[in-house]
Amino acid sequence: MVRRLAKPMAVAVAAALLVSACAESANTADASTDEETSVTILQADIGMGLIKEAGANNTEFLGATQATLVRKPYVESGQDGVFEQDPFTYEGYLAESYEVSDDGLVYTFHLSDAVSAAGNELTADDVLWSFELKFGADTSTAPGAMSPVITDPATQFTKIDDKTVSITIASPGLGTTLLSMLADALAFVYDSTEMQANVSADDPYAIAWAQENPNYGFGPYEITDWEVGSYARFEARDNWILGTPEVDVVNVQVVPDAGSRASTIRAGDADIVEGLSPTDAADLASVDTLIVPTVSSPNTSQVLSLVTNKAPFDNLLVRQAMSRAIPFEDIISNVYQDRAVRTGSGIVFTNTPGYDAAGLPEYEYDPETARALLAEAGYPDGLSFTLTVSAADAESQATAVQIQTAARPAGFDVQIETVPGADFHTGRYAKIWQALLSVQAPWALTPIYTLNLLTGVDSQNNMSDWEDPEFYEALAASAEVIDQSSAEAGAAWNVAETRLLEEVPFIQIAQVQPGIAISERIAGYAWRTDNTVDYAHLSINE
Amino acid sequence: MITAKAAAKQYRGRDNTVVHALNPLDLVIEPGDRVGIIGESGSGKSTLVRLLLGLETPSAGSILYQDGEVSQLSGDRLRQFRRDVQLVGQDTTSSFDPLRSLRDAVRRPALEILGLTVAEADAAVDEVLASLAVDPELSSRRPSQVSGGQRQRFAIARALIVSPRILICDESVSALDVSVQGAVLNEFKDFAERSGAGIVFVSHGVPATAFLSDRLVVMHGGDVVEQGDVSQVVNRPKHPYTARLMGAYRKLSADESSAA
Amino acid sequence: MTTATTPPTAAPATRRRLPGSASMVPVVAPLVLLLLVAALGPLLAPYSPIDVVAAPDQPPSTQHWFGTDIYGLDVFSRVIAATRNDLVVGLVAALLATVIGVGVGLFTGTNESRGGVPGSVARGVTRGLDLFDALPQIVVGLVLLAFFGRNLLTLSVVCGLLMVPTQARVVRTEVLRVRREAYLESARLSGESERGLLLRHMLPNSTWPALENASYIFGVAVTVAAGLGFLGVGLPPPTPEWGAMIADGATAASAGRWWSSLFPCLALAVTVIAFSNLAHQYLRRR
Amino acid sequence: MIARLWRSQRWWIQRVALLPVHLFLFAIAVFFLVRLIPGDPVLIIAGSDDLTADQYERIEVLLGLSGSLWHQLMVFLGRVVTLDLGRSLIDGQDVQEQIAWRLPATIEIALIAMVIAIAVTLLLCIFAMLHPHNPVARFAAFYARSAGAIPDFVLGVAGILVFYTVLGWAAAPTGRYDAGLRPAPRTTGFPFLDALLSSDTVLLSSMLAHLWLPVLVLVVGSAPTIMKVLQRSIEHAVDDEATLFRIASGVPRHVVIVSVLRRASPTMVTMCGQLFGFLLGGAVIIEQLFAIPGMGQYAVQAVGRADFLALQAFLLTVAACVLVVFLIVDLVNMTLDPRRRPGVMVEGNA
Repeated sequence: MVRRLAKPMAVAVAAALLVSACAESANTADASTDEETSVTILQADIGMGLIKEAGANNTEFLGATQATLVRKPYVESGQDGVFEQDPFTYEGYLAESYEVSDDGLVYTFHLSDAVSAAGNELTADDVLWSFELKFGADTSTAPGAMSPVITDPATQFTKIDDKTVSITIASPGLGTTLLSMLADALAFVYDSTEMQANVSADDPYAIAWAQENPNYGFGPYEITDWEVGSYARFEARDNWILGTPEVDVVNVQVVPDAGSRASTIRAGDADIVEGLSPTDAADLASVDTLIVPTVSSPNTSQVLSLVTNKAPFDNLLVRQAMSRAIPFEDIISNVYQDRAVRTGSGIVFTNTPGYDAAGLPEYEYDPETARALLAEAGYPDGLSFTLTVSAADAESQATAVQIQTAARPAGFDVQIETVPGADFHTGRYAKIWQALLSVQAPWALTPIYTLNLLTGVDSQNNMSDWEDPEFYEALAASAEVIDQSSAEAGAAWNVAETRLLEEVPFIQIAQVQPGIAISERIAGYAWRTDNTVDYAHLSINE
Repeated sequence: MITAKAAAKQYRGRDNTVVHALNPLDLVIEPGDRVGIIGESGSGKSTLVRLLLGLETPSAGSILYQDGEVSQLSGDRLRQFRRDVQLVGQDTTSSFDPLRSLRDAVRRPALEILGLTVAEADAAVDEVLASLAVDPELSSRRPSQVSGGQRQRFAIARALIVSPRILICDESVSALDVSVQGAVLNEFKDFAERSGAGIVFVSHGVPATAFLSDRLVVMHGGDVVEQGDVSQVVNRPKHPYTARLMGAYRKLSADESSAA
Repeated sequence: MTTATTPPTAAPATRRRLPGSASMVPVVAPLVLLLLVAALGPLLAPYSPIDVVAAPDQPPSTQHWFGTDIYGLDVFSRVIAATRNDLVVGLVAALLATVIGVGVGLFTGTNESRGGVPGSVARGVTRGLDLFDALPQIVVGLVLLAFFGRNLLTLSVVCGLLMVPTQARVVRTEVLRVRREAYLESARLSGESERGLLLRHMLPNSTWPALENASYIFGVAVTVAAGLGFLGVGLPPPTPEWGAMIADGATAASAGRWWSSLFPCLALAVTVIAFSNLAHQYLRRR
Repeated sequence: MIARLWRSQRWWIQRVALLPVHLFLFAIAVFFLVRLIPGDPVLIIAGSDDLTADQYERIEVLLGLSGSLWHQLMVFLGRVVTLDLGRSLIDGQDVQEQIAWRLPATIEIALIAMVIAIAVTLLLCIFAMLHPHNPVARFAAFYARSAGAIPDFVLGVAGILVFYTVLGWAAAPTGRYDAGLRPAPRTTGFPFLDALLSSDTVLLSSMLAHLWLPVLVLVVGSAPTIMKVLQRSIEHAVDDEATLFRIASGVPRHVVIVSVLRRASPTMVTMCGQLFGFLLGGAVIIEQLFAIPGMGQYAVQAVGRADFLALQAFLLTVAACVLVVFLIVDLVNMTLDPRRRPGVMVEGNA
């Protein structure tokens, strides 16, 4: 009996061993055997939505898989090996070239022979469909975000032929903003052939389909493997319109804890980490094997909004007093470890061509003047207000603590209130608080866009609830200037910006450097206004 | 005074089977009666005691006290019943609240049943302790701080403080040392003779029961197998089980007497 | 052999030793110290606990004994100032959880096996507590705190509520044990009313483990508060509170700047262990 | 016949049948609990872009957030009954799919940590019982009393600092295995088990390097709590007369230990249930810190984004798991000790 059993068992064991020996192992012991170059990136948990129009999305992922008609070119920065986007010029990407009509109202784009990850060649229909989708899908925010430049694609977009599209705008001053928008994530052009093949009655724009099938774009990479909220693997496409990217494989790992991310790159177990705190970034800058990029004019800024629809900040004198009660230098050194810059009180980027800062009011920490202004406003003993910050935003909390201490001698008793991220989001749009600290990072850096961003009529982003006819008039006048890089334009912006700074609806505290660290193994990091990493621009140092 | 009429008790046991703890039984106990109930563990003695005290409701038949069902008594009638019928239990370790003093336990019936004031109750406690020759100093202690024999005296004191007319002793001496057992038995006997109260003495031991009782009830497997006068049951048992039980006892006492 | 009251035992002898004056010192001294610090807090702190007094992340020095934290606040002054706040959080939470837990536990324990309305209510409550307990505390804490807002009081109340099922369960188990005890029947035979039974015997005998557990709840309240802070819904800065301080300093600690987290963590550990020792010595029945 | 079977088996049939009912009632409670979260998912979807009133309404309808609360509840319960948990409000992902791959990962870690925690605690407790005056026993007692003294994320941060940054013994806290490795083919859904089943030694060793520290942190963090309970129940068991009798009659030591453990076993089984629930919850912070994609991470994300649907699904799933574990615990205990079955009267000494 035993003998009879033994034989089949031996066979079974041998078979099992054989199977396991032959089983294909996805991972090889020695990674260098295959020639592919790979980069490991650690990201904060910023969501992994794979189509912009479904709401929360991962712009970096979309940037790697999607492409836009034009893009902002990269130039070398002051720091060795670090590039930065020139936010004020535009070069062709999916469009080989574009031209502007003499009246500055019609932009015509000549499309390239780009092929999508699904294998379809780019046509004018792709552009039209993409914008139809952006303005038609329920969850798309393009209509609000692109107003007033694009309000109705059906009338503004015209298909000239299969490879030519024109866009008509309402006023010539909007032209640079149009180009800027077309270069950003809002304006990705999708493969309409692929998407239209996957629409359904429930899903007329294939949005739900796109969430699970990311390779419907014209970008440099395709996603070959991913698990939402955890990791994604990008593989370079060899038929990308701008050539084959240098890095073959990009592995992105989501690591929610900032401290864990910093520890990992410090130990050399990652190539790039994003979303570092300023302290960690400053800390890592001293590590020899790491590059922590510093750029000339970062677009991330800390903004203190004074909500003007209720006391005490409905009083201009109180707002002015507050502008004298903020310890700008302490915040830059204590909170940002000097990884932030302050180029005056203005909000228009000072490196904008044609920019004119003449005569702009300047905010400085001056407690005596603040007290005097408060007394004049009817608060001789000072006043108390609540400053709301998001619990998810450590830098704003730290800034709030600095303000609290420094504002006390200036007559302000600041009560700090933290609310959860989601609540903060809702509350700041509802304009229910007295004052709040938030971080802003506009993608488009044109003066008209930045001046309008936090001040729009009836806009959710107008957190101060400040609507000033005089300011709007000045802003409208500046939009009428056709050449948006001329001194004429500069003078027009100056009028609007002066009015804004005199009225103090909000105070921009500092421009913050990107919180990124890169291993010296990697070259070609380029800072972008959307603060994402362009995988296609990376290369490996040998 | 207490009358059991065809009282029976069943429990639902494991796997929902029915356990007959006590089969229908008739019993009458009057003040002055001295009834011994004998049986081994599981014979239904304790169930009977709990029924007699109204701690459980019979599943069939009834237990009557002055024509009232004891488990349904309330208010003054319940107080009267508690005054008339008291228990000295078996387990002296757990029959006292570990967090309260012995005095508190003995005083409680005086307060609740007799309605005395605290001062009067304390005097009554001292009196009953003195009658049992217990050092009153001990009464301020916790139950765990005195010996088992002392604790049993406090249990007796707690029962006697209301001068019950029927005292039920449920295995009251089994857990005690032999030397202490005798003293305690004598105290029961003294009390019964002094006050003319009835005693129901429940035990698995024949000698102590025979010493204290006039009448014997022999229980086995939930049934009363035999009852009658002590001398009749001990010397002329009718039921084979009783015969076996008494045989051992008679042999023992015969040996003792011959040895003496 | 006499009927000894203490059976021979293999259990550690230390457990049975009554608290004498010598063994009291290590138990009581830390608590006295804590209470003193809580009472005298502001007098002992060299700096204002809520004002930026130096550059952030300074290591311990003669000027700043425990260093400065990520905001540039003095850690020593904050550890001192937080004592009072944390005692409030811990005590309020422990008190709330214990009071409600004892009430609920007594109710469910005594009524569960009854029929009728009280029986079914009691069984329902027990199930409900099981379900509530089935949820991860930290997530329920996240939701509740997000709703109630963040301050010392809501934090204490939320932490207390989170621990109600634990306390109720402890009490219920004890009630079920006590219900079988012979002294309850003795008390009944002594003529005590059901209410008397409940208050005089059940309550004291079934709540002592809950009281001992209260010291544990004290610790859990503060650590849950810290965990919530770590997940971003703690008290707003610069409220001096150990949990929030530990959470704020966690990132710095992982970069090697251990001091802003370590000192409040030590303070918390010492406090919890002190309370735990106290409970162990005085609240164990034996 | 059937009636008798019913009567004899009712104790567990009833218990099992009630589980879905409890879950359903729980679903209602969860619905209201989750709606306590402040924040408007519609605005979160919009990001920083402006919405028109018309668009706002459209998104609201799309998310199932329109209509009265009662209507929303009915829709939700309808979904629960048909086991359709819907799509996340914020990222549009199928919630069920997300949970299907996250839950096994969390359960796996919780189970491993539970087994180790119980084994370690048991050994320590037995050792302390046999050698009450040994320094190890004193340490164990102290350790048990320190329950709740140190937040678990502190242990995590300290662990990363010591074992990763300083000593380099652990792998980077960046997930379950090295970035760039591919997961094992899904056979069971449990990542570690799958890695074991595949012959992928690279993946397996990477997983071991990544997972031992978080598991250690969970064990160290949860052990004092169970140690407290276990010590008490072992003390009770030791003080039990039967044990004392065994000790007094000089039976071999291992017999005494077995007898003590048997007496303490119902407590231990109950404790396993509670510990499992505790670990599922404790995993929230550990997953966050070690970037392990699991249920805890999902919950934290959901709260941060006011993602009602995802959070509802999370709470329901975790509750279902824990309830099933509680059920198993009850059934095991009732099997071990039939007196615990409902409807069984316990008689002292009849």
